[in-house]
Amino acid sequence: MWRYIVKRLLLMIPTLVGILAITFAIIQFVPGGPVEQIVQQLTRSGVPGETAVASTQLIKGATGLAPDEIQQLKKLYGFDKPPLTRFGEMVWRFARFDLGESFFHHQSVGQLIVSKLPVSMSIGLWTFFITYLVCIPLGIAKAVRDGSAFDLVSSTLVLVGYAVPGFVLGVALLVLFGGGSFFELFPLRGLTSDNWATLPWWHKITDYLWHITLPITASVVGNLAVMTLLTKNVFLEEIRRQYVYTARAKGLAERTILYKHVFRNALIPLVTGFPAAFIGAFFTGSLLIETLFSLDGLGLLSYESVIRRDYPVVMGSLYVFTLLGLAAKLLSDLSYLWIDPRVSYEEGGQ
Amino acid sequence: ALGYAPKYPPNFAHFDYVNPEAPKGGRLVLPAIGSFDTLNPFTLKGDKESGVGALVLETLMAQSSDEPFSQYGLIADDEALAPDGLSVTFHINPKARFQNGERITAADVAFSFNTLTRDPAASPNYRFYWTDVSRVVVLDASRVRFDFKRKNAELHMILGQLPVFARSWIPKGKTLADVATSVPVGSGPYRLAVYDLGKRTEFTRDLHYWAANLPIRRGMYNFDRIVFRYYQDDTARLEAFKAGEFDLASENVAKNWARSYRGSKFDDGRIVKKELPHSNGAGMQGFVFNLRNPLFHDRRVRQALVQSFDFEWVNKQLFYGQYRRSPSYFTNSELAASGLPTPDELALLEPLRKALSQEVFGPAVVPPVTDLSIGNREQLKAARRLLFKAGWRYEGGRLVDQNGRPFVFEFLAFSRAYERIVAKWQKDLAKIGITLNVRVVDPAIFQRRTNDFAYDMTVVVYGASQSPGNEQLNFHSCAAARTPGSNNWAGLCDPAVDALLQNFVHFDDRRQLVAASRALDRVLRAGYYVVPNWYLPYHRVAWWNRFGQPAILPKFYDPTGWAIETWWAKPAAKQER
Amino acid sequence: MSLSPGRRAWRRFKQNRRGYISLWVFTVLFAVSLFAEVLSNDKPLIVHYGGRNYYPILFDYNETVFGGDFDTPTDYLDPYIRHRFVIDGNWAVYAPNPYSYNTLNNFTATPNPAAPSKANLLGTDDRGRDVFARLLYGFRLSVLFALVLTVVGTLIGILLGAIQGFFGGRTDLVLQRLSEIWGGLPELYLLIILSSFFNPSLGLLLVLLSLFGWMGLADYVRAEFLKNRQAEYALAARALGLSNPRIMWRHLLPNSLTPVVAFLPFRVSGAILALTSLDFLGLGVPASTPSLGELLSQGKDNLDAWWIALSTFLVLTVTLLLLIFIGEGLRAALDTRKG
Amino acid sequence: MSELLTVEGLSARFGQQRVVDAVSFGVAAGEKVALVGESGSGKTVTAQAILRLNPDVALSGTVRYGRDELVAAPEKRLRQLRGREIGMIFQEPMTALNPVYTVGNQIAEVLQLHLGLDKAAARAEAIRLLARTGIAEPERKIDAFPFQLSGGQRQRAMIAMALAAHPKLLIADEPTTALDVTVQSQILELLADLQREDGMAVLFITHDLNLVRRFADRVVVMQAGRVVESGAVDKVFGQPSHPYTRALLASRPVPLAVAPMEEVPARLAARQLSVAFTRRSGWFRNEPVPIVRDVALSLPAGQTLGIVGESGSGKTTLGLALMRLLDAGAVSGEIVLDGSRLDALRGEALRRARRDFQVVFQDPYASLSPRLTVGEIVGEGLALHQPELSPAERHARVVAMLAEVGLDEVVLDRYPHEFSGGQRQRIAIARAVILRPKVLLLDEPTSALDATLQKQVIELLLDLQARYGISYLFISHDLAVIRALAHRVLVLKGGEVIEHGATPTVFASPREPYTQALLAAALA
Ligand SMILES: Nc1ncnc2c1ncn2[C@@H]1O[C@H](COP(=O)(O)OP(=O)(O)OP(=O)(O)O)[C@@H](O)[C@H]1O
Ligand SMILES: Nc1ncnc2c1ncn2[C@@H]1O[C@H](COP(=O)(O)OP(=O)(O)OP(=O)(O)O)[C@@H](O)[C@H]1O
Ligand SMILES: [Mg+2]
Ligand SMILES: [Mg+2]
Repeated sequence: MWRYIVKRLLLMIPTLVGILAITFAIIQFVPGGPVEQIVQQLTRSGVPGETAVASTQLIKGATGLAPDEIQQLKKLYGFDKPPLTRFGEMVWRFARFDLGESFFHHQSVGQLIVSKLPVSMSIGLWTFFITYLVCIPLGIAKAVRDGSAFDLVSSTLVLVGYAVPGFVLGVALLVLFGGGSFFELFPLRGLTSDNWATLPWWHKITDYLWHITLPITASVVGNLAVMTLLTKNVFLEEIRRQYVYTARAKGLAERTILYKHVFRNALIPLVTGFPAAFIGAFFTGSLLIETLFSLDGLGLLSYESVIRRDYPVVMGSLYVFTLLGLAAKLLSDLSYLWIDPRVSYEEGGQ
Repeated sequence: ALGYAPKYPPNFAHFDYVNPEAPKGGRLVLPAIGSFDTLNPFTLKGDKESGVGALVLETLMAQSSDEPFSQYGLIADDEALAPDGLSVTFHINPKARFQNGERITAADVAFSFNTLTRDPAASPNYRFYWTDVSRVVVLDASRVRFDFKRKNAELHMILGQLPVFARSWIPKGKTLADVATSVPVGSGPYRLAVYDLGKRTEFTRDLHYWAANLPIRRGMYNFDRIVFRYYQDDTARLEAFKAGEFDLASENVAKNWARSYRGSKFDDGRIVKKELPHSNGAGMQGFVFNLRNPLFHDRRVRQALVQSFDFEWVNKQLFYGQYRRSPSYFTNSELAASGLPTPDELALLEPLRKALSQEVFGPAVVPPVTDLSIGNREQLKAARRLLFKAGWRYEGGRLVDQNGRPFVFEFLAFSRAYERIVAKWQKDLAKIGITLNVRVVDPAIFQRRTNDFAYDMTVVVYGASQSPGNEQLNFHSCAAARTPGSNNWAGLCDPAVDALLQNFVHFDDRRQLVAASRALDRVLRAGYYVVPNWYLPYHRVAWWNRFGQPAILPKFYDPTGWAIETWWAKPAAKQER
Repeated sequence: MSLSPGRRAWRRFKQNRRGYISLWVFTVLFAVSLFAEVLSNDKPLIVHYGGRNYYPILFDYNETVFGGDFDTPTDYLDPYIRHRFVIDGNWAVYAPNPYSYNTLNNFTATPNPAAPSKANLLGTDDRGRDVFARLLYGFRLSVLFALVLTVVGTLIGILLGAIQGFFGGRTDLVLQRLSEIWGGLPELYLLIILSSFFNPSLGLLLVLLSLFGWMGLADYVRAEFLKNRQAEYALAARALGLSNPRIMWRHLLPNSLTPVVAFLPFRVSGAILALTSLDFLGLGVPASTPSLGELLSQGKDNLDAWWIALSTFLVLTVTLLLLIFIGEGLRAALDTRKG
Repeated sequence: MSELLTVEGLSARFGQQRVVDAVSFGVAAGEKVALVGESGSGKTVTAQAILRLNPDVALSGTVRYGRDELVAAPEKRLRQLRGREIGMIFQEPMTALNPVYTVGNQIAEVLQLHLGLDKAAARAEAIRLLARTGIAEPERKIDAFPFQLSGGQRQRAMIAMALAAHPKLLIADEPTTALDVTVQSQILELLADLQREDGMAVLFITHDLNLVRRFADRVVVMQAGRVVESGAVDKVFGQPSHPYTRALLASRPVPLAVAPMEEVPARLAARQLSVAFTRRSGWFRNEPVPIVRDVALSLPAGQTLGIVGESGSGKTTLGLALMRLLDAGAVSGEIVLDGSRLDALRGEALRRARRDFQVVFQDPYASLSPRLTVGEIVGEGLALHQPELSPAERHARVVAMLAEVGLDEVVLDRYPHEFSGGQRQRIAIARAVILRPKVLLLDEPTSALDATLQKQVIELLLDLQARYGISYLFISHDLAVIRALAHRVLVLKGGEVIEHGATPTVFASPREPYTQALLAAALA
């Protein structure tokens, strides 16, 4: 067991280096590097919106940047060094958990990620927990009542939730409850009110909950269907096994049978989705929600860093999240062993 | 002023477009887009805060909003351009104080200038902006001189825009990067009171503001508090506006203006929805032909394509009729040519008559107009005639050249919005046998391809200020056409144009400048280098009806700035929510 | 009583009424969409002009054929042309919905997007194309695309997951690491790079999405195989001397399909949505391609034009519901322990 | 005696198929009633119907327990009765135990639920119960997962579970099939004790008529879903009135003459064969647990080697090791098949060689793929090893094989869960035998079969041996069967061979005390 863990931990190193190397190599070929992005940002000319915004200022910067300025920018961003050197330096820094400096932000990548964590944790963790807390009981109830009206109605509901695109739902919630057009029930932006710092602690909590209600609703609703139906199917598969009869013959309540005996047998497929769901909840899942509710989180950060070619942030967050992802995967693999004693990772099949 | 007499006499009382009696007090909440991670507006890195630059910092000179380019004393109460035009000396107002109570000295000015142009963390824009300044010399405590590398008609004015901050802001040995999240020590009317990185900033009026009684400040900056709230998403921003989270919204999408600014709050007057006219120069937005592609070498071909674009349909069907066609490279200003050339213009054009097409000397070229009730069949026929003249013909339902190659070109766009705008044109072009493909790319690729001029056609803006200058060379000169990354998107290289561009390098007064601009305008328009787009002669603005506005609108302004500077809170109106 | 396993599975499927009806409805809808060209087209089915019959739906005719000005294919909705079809004993039979997926309705009275009207039953999109036509064609294209993508992704996922789970040990370790590396690739950058070389197209998207689409599923299949390979029936199969592929295929796979079947409908609908997901980078398919995804993103950009988002959403939801119910039927069909 | 349980006109249907038809019988308090009948006659379905365990079955009729009517009783009431009032022992202990919980956990659960014991007390009680069922080292086995136990051990865990709450009525479905005689009598004694102590009544299902005779007060005979005869054991067995009962009684396995031993070359031989499982003890250590030690054996062509030994002595493990079905890491020693080393074979070569040695697993249910039909299961090996057969020929062979084990052609397209325990066992036998291997490992192949079928199967095996010279490794605790079939026997105890010799010799003069005890108990 211990050997397996050690092996897996050691294998993380080549995996990480592999991912970083390939990404790094790919980045070299991506058109429009950070320098071009910066230049575009600086000159910001020639690119209209729907119509040219009439200017009140002298158009002076609109003359482009001189080549030597661009050289200087390149140097500033370290692009004067050969790629291999840059890669080596990066890996060495990463090995010491130094994630480097952002091209576009004033913070180090580490700080940047940490500063976005509260938002991402708020949305991600809540979504994650609520999803599982709703899906599993619901899926079980559906499996037990397979084919009933309850099954049909709940399927339809979660599926409609799934089919409503996140942004539509988010916007609908915003328009309905944000106070602009209909009901003024929930705030439109941020995690906390402006005066949060001055509130007593219980108000802090309610204020926080009040703020996250809409974003979390928007992100949970679409997440329910997949998990619910997976749970249902897995339970349907298990629910007719002999050991269920045994448990029933013991006089156990149906609940105990489902949540103790069947649950553990059904757990493996449910746990398999954990790492992805967990990382996804932080990393990618919430871009739309974040922008919509003006929450400044990791989803937005990573998206923007990709678009703006903020490579240190791209690589740094890739590193952190890959590491977390690998760890989560290892944990889920280990949890298989705990869930089902028959599972082993030994060589099989000869 | 640049080449003309300033509108306001030396001892004027206040600008015309303010209410000198405006009551002080109240609060103005404004939206900002995105987020910010720095309070320092000067650095290269970081998302900038919206208020510090305008509210906390002040420049050497202040600009009026109803003249093309006039500056009045602010931190500097006097400015003297050397007779040889190779240096300018500013005299610092002895009353000028930083918000920390210290006097503003010449050394602060020099320090500000040097920091902005030398600090590696500063945005290179500043270096570029004042690239013709060779050095700054502190003459004494209240006088500072800037030496120029070469004569430059506007440089002294541009120096007037130098923001001044205290030396104490940046401790010795530190750079701008080290003070990214500390507010510059400026001399402006507001202090930053509270900030929440990325979400909100709140400014309070400085009761000891040194310039409060200067004429250029009278009746201005009336709010006690100004708050910026940051929104990442436009829909959310609009809803927040309607919910009353902030006070003023200005809209730049026609469809939203027509469809989203509606509801009971608008009907009962709680929110005012207004279209405010302005005189800001709109320049020329257009679909530019890349002349580097031989397909577009023939002027008749370009003209045919201009002919075939049905602006009226686009405006009506997609923009709710809100826009107006841009006829000129200096749209919405006196710099735009119209009708027959004036003697001043002729004086500049006449020497080049041989090199110019006859059209230049006729009435200024205007884009065609379609009658919406019958469609643009006639325009298309006209376009076809031009194409025939240029040697194109039909074969198998397509337009082909002498060698039988079909007429195909690609429109490079950076957003889906243009795909939509071009769709109708695409269809019309198909009618005359031309294939137009639209390619939408990622902004970074767009930037890369525009830098390399790797497109057949794309959409660009030839920006225009009230006082055109060097940028015109970057737009239209042969040199720029050869420089990757320049703004000569069309790849225009015409000796006659180059000759006309010289008029922007040296000019003595505004009249010359106006004539030069109009002459250039005529030549460019007759060359059909762009398919002209449209512009908006007014601001689309809505605000909560609890503010007072001066009776007179400025001429050149943006709504937010106008509100900050000149509005006041109606005392009776409820402010807090 | 004695029915072959296939027949019994089919019977179990049929017993699941919901799934069975859904399959029918879905088949009918899809079949109808296959005839989209006849139902919704800007080209008339038949034109009688100058005493002769023309079949624009099959052949291109230049406008000059019908007395127009241009030597290019006719725009049959142009009032100028339409007028020529009603005079002098000429006539034309248009499709029931006279728009194709890319037809700009030049002549709507209101600005685009225009609300549902007699002319455009479900309104127009933001550039004046008929929403109904786009839905019809979009449904067809999206469903086809999604089915192909799902099949490819599912097959790869099952294969790789099965191999990892079944062989375990080193195979598992190595393949797992490789797929982690693969999954770590910056998909977005790859797309950006590719799109700077190629014009985005359905094929390109299909390839790219299949390359990455299998990963989640593989983990599930792997987990199931890890669990099931220890079952005694697997041992019994080995005792028979069956080869590994055969044990995997016949004995383990049927018992490891639960997650696969659970995800199947979501994969299909996910693939439909994937068509849009890259739009914001300009990497999605060109807007001229009719896809439900494109409509959806239009709906997002034009929220007040509710008819776009709503009708697309309805089509998507119904499609999804049908797929899910078919999926449930499939599950029941695979569940040998029932019925 | 008042009736504790009364079953009246109970019928059960699976879909259209009626498998139990108007069955009536009763069990009085403290009474021991045996339910006998041929394999597939509906005994298990009847037993499960009493507690309404299987939701797929449609029931009609009445089942009265005390004052309750169970067929229509609400779930809630049933739950109170299940486990507490009525205990149930399932026929197939492997599949009936929850694979992911330790047996201790599963036993303790009953104690906590019905007797309200706390965790520690429940555990202590569980250990005591396991010990009473005769499991050695109960403190250790209590933390074992079902797959880590031998067949007999699982069955006893199951029994402990059923008895945990001291039910008033115990329904025992073939409770001793996997147990050797010594343990069997221990269990019977346990039941008798409980009966005395708590007045527990027992309804037990068995095909072992000896057991019925020794243990039961009354007997109910079922055939094809109907009760054909019932009454006091002496009466029914003394003067069976129904022809089926008579047939049943008549078919006691008679010792078959075993051909005298000749010296034939060994077909399968093993030397120094040892098996050690690694047990996960915590996260950090892997503890090897030796199960089989230094076994040497040889099996001549055309002969049968009987392997006997108490439950948990390593018989199954030894058999699987010989068949190369354990992880190579766990096994050491030499195995030789027809002169070539079997233990050295790998991969494809091993796979091809498998045609020659086949297995019938101890737990047939678990060894049948749940999603394959019987036809596919039985035909699969043929398709693989005799690809030259046409589908029609193969089909014919499968049908013939099934007929030989007493199954009708109609079962071809049914799935394993649709059979009774005995039917599944026969399917497993058919799957192995159809290949005509050289060596066949039979792990308790007749434990779930009634006497008639047992005889039929044994005759089939002998016939095949005579015709094709198949060698059998025959694991059984039924010494009568061993004596009928095996040329030589090998006695295992604690993983070691303690006696090995020709059957008559060993049976006539057992050397080791253990063997003596075993024989004494079995052939009493
Ligand atoms: N789930 C099921 N679906 C259909 N038929 C079934 C099912 N379970 C059992 N049967 C059939 O019901 C009949 C009775 O089965 P049951 O298990 O009661 O037999 P049994 O008397 O216990 O036999 P054995 O002694 O072999 O265990 C058998 O013929 C079997 O094939
Ligand atoms: N996977 C395993 N891990 C650990 N111990 C095991 C495992 N399998 C079996 N054992 C132990 O090995 C011993 C021998 O088991 P085996 O199944 O060979 O017994 P058996 O002789 O066949 O008994 P029975 O007659 O009850 O079937 C038992 O004590 C059992 O607990
Ligand atoms: Mg049975
Ligand atoms: Mg055994």
